[in-house]
Amino acid sequence: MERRCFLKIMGTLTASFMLFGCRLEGIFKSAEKQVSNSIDFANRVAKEVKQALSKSGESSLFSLNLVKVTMPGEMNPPMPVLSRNRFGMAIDLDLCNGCGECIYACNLENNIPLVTQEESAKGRFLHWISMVDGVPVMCGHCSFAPCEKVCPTGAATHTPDGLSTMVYKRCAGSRFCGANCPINARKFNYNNAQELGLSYQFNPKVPLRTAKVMEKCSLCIQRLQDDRLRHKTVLDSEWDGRGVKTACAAACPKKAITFGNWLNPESELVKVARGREIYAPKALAHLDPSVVYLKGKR
Amino acid sequence: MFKKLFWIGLVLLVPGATSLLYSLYFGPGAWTTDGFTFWGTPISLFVFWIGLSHAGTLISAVLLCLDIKLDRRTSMLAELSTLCSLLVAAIFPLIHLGVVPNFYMIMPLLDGRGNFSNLGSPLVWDFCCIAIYGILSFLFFTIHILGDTHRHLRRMYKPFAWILFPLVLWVHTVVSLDFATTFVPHWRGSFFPIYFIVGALYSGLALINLLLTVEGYRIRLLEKLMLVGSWFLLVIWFWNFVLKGEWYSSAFIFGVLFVQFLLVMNIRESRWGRGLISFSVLVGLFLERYFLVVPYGETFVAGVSFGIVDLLMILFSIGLFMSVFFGLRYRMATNLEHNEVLMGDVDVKKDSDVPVVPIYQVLRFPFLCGILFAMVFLVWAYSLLPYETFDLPLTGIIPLSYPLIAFMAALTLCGKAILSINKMVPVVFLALLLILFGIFYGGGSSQLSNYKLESANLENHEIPVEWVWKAKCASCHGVNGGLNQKFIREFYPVPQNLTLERLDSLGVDSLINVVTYGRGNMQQTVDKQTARRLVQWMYKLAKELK
Amino acid sequence: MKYFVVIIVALFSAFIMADLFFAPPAAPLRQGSRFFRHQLHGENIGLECAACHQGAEVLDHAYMPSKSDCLACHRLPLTEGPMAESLDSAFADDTYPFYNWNVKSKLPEHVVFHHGVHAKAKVSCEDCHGSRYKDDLYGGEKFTMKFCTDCHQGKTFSTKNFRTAAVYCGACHR
Amino acid sequence: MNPLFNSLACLLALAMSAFLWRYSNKLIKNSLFVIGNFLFFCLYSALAFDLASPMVENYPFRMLALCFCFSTTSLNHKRRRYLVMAQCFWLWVELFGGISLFYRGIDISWTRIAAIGVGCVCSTFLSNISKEMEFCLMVYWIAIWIMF
Repeated sequence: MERRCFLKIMGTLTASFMLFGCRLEGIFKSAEKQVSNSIDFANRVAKEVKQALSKSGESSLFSLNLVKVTMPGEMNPPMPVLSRNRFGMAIDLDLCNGCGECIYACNLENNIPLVTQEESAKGRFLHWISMVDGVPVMCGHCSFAPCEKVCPTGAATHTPDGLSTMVYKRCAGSRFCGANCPINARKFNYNNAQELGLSYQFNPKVPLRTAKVMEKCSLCIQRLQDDRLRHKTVLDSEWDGRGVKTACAAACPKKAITFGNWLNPESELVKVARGREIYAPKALAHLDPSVVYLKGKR
Repeated sequence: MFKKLFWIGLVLLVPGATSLLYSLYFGPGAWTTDGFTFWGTPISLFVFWIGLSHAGTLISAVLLCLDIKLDRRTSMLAELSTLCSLLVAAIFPLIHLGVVPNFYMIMPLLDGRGNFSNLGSPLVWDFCCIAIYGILSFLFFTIHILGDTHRHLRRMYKPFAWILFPLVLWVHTVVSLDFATTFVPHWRGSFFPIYFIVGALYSGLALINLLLTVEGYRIRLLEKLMLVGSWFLLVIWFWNFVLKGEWYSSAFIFGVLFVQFLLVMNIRESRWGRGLISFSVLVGLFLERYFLVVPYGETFVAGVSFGIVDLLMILFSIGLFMSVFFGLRYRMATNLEHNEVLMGDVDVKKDSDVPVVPIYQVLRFPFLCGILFAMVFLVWAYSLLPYETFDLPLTGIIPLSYPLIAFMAALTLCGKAILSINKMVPVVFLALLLILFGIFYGGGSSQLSNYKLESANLENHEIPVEWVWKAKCASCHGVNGGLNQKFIREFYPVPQNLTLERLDSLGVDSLINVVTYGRGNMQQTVDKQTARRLVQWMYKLAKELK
Repeated sequence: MKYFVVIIVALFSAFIMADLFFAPPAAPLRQGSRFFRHQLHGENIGLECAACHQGAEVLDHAYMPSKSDCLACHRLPLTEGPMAESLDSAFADDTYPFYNWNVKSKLPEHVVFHHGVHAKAKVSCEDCHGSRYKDDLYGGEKFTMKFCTDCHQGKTFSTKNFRTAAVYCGACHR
Repeated sequence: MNPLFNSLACLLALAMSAFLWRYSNKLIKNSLFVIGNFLFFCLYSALAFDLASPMVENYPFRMLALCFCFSTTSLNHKRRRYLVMAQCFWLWVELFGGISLFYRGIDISWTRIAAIGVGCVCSTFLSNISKEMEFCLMVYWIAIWIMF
């Protein structure tokens, strides 16, 4: 091999070696700003929730437009795996006064990052619950979930228990699901919140999400799964999710949010919803959502 | 001329590339989106350029299929522009992704974790179709170029065109399904497949006309087709307006209105007139795509509002296309200009020395291979659906079927011939295989967590006492209460044998005390309640032992 | 042409080498276990895994023993030899940390693996971690997602008659 | 979908098909007729049906496809090729329209698609198309349109 050719090859080799070696983390790693004080951070979260509440009027592009639906029952279409559970929530609009406590509790429970000034100006909040017309709106966990149908990687799937879940590590950030959600319940985290010091892990049970993936209400899957595992190991009984409460349900000062199991007639949720008129946002009504709204007596 | 245009392209490319890098680093937040619009300029650029790329194949393959004669240099240019715009188009979906390194998860291939992408998603169809379309267009172009010197390849030109003809339409249909399958009110439309095809062909015709103007000649047929396309598109827009009440005035003015000047003789005859009209069509069609992709685009902003990143990205796409296309064209000008077969003015029937075989006879075997391949692949994919809650309806498989068939059919048709001619092709295939292999085991490892594996709490009353016994007592007393024989064989402080008599003689209360506070060589630090449960367990074990 | 092939090979090998040098280590760190030998405690004196790794068969993790857990046995002069001496002197030192293990769980944060559930389904420690009688065998190198899902789908361990288990994303990921 | 207006649409498509391809080799004139037909179909579907219904979205396109099918029977040369292509166009409109509607929760009428597909495949074997065969084909298409 002549000398020039050898040098060329060695040059290519070194260059490509360095190119591959420079992983993104290697180049762009900056010192993670760890926020030392959780109370300080909680205050910032509370401030942002207030800001989001004050902006809720202008930034919502769809109106809630509640229509009557029947009480959620078995999943439709049925799951390949049968389950005796279908978890859901009911939000009593006669009690709810739109105080926003649920948003705050949700943010702390799920370690939802803050957003930057420009983002909040654009209305890009990351809160999994948003106020639309003074009503808390979160993912409906529809049994005919349009977001899951179009997710290319399969990051968004259903559990047999009726939860629409996200595997954040599997998400490629194509934002197809977000475009296909009729009520914009899916939020895209545009920022690397950990690097910007905008996130704090209040709850060790919920991992912090990496940047640029879709996030949404998980119906506090960590609480449900922990309870399920507890039942499987130590209690040795059939699990129906009794006693579990989502963070928003636990935090609601008016007890307007009830979490429970739609398929268990004994559950608190069914008891609350029975005899009431059940509503869902019009865009979701034909998708069989698990999260519904209650209004008035029947 | 070509060199000048190439340099203009480069000048546009360089600032555009910075915006590309910027948006790669800052992610989708870099361009104009808001909390409700998740797709932006990259997707509109993608739809725009993929549309342009279809027109090239259409003009050369479809017109070939329908026995409409075009001169050879036009089809050459069309195919070259297909490849170049496909290259441009392929960049933008990657830019669009939030987590770019995860793009391999969209491929319908098993990865190292045993995961499979969701075949029911239009994005996966999209990915497959475009990948296959890219490969096949490349092969088609290769056949065209090599057909000059290799007779037997020229015979495959027309059958190959028949494979590509449905594929072109199919690919753009699948692109349209990205929109039509969603619940977004602005994208409501089961007529989108035809709408998108018409739009793509129309914009593609405009591009070809523009390129022909640059070349310095014109083809009346293509101009007429452009006029017809504008009318057809106008009716579809009208239907869209009737359905949803949406009307994009700027797109109408640039995209349709200006084209009507082709009816005026003087403008039609002038080179600048033709060029400007074709260019205005491209502008109009891009605006249409933009308003379509950003549903709230026109309601938010009167007219057009791009951020600087969006603008630079558009410039980048134009620059990349110009520099690649005219760079190649320049090289062709020096090498191929006088080649009558490739760059001839008219399509003279000189193929009489090529034996005429009925097309279906040539295509029969490749298509059978293709169908077999598609069936095997789809059954494999179906059997791999890893997770119980995935559901794959028939509709999720159909859009993938034809591209797979076409892929295999084209490979069987001309794979062997091309492999034997050019030694470079096997190397390229090897590289592709290596890349696929890398993807197969790709993904890297997830970051380790920082779980603290300290302070197990076994004193929870919910934990069955059996496990507390195993953890705290079984080392010496044995899992079944009958002493750990290995332990006492080795070491001298033999623990007490917990027979029923001994337990009875001690009594429950004193046993609980011993367990709680320890005695002699035994040290225990469980709480009273757990101790009580442990003693009960001891009794149970002792009874069982007896 | 030749040049082209060499470039391909060079790129490929560069990729592999880069991965070798720059990728995070696959195995968890095992530090601070200078005194400890699994073989002595397992094979020789027949201790259950759960005796030290408390909760391995009932809690979510197999926890590491604390100083007091070790001292429960090692208060007594069980054996003699240089290792036992250094152990005794270490434990006698009051500054010796209560937990002297620097073990990072191989489990990523977004994965839930509950040891207790698996023990309940009669999966023994050895099935995944290898024999406890071998020294310092952790088995973690083979813990990939495929390892988990294969068993959950009943593709591996066919002789052991494990029940097939949940294979939906939400069961293990959050 | 009102069955009466649906049948009427079929008749209209049949009637309008008579205007197509009457000028051989006149691209602009032929296309003007196609586009005029299409515009007419759009107006008809807008007036006859409820525009909020998702089934109406590609109705004029389906009418156009049917119209193409009818028109191919009166062609002079390469009739089989254009017959198959017109039916493919119809299949295309139905299939992909159906898929996009399926994702929005509306079932696909598989029987209609299968029937068109069968027609498409079978007509590739027609080497010369007699008057009777033309009539049979038309009846077949009308049956697909009205019944499935």
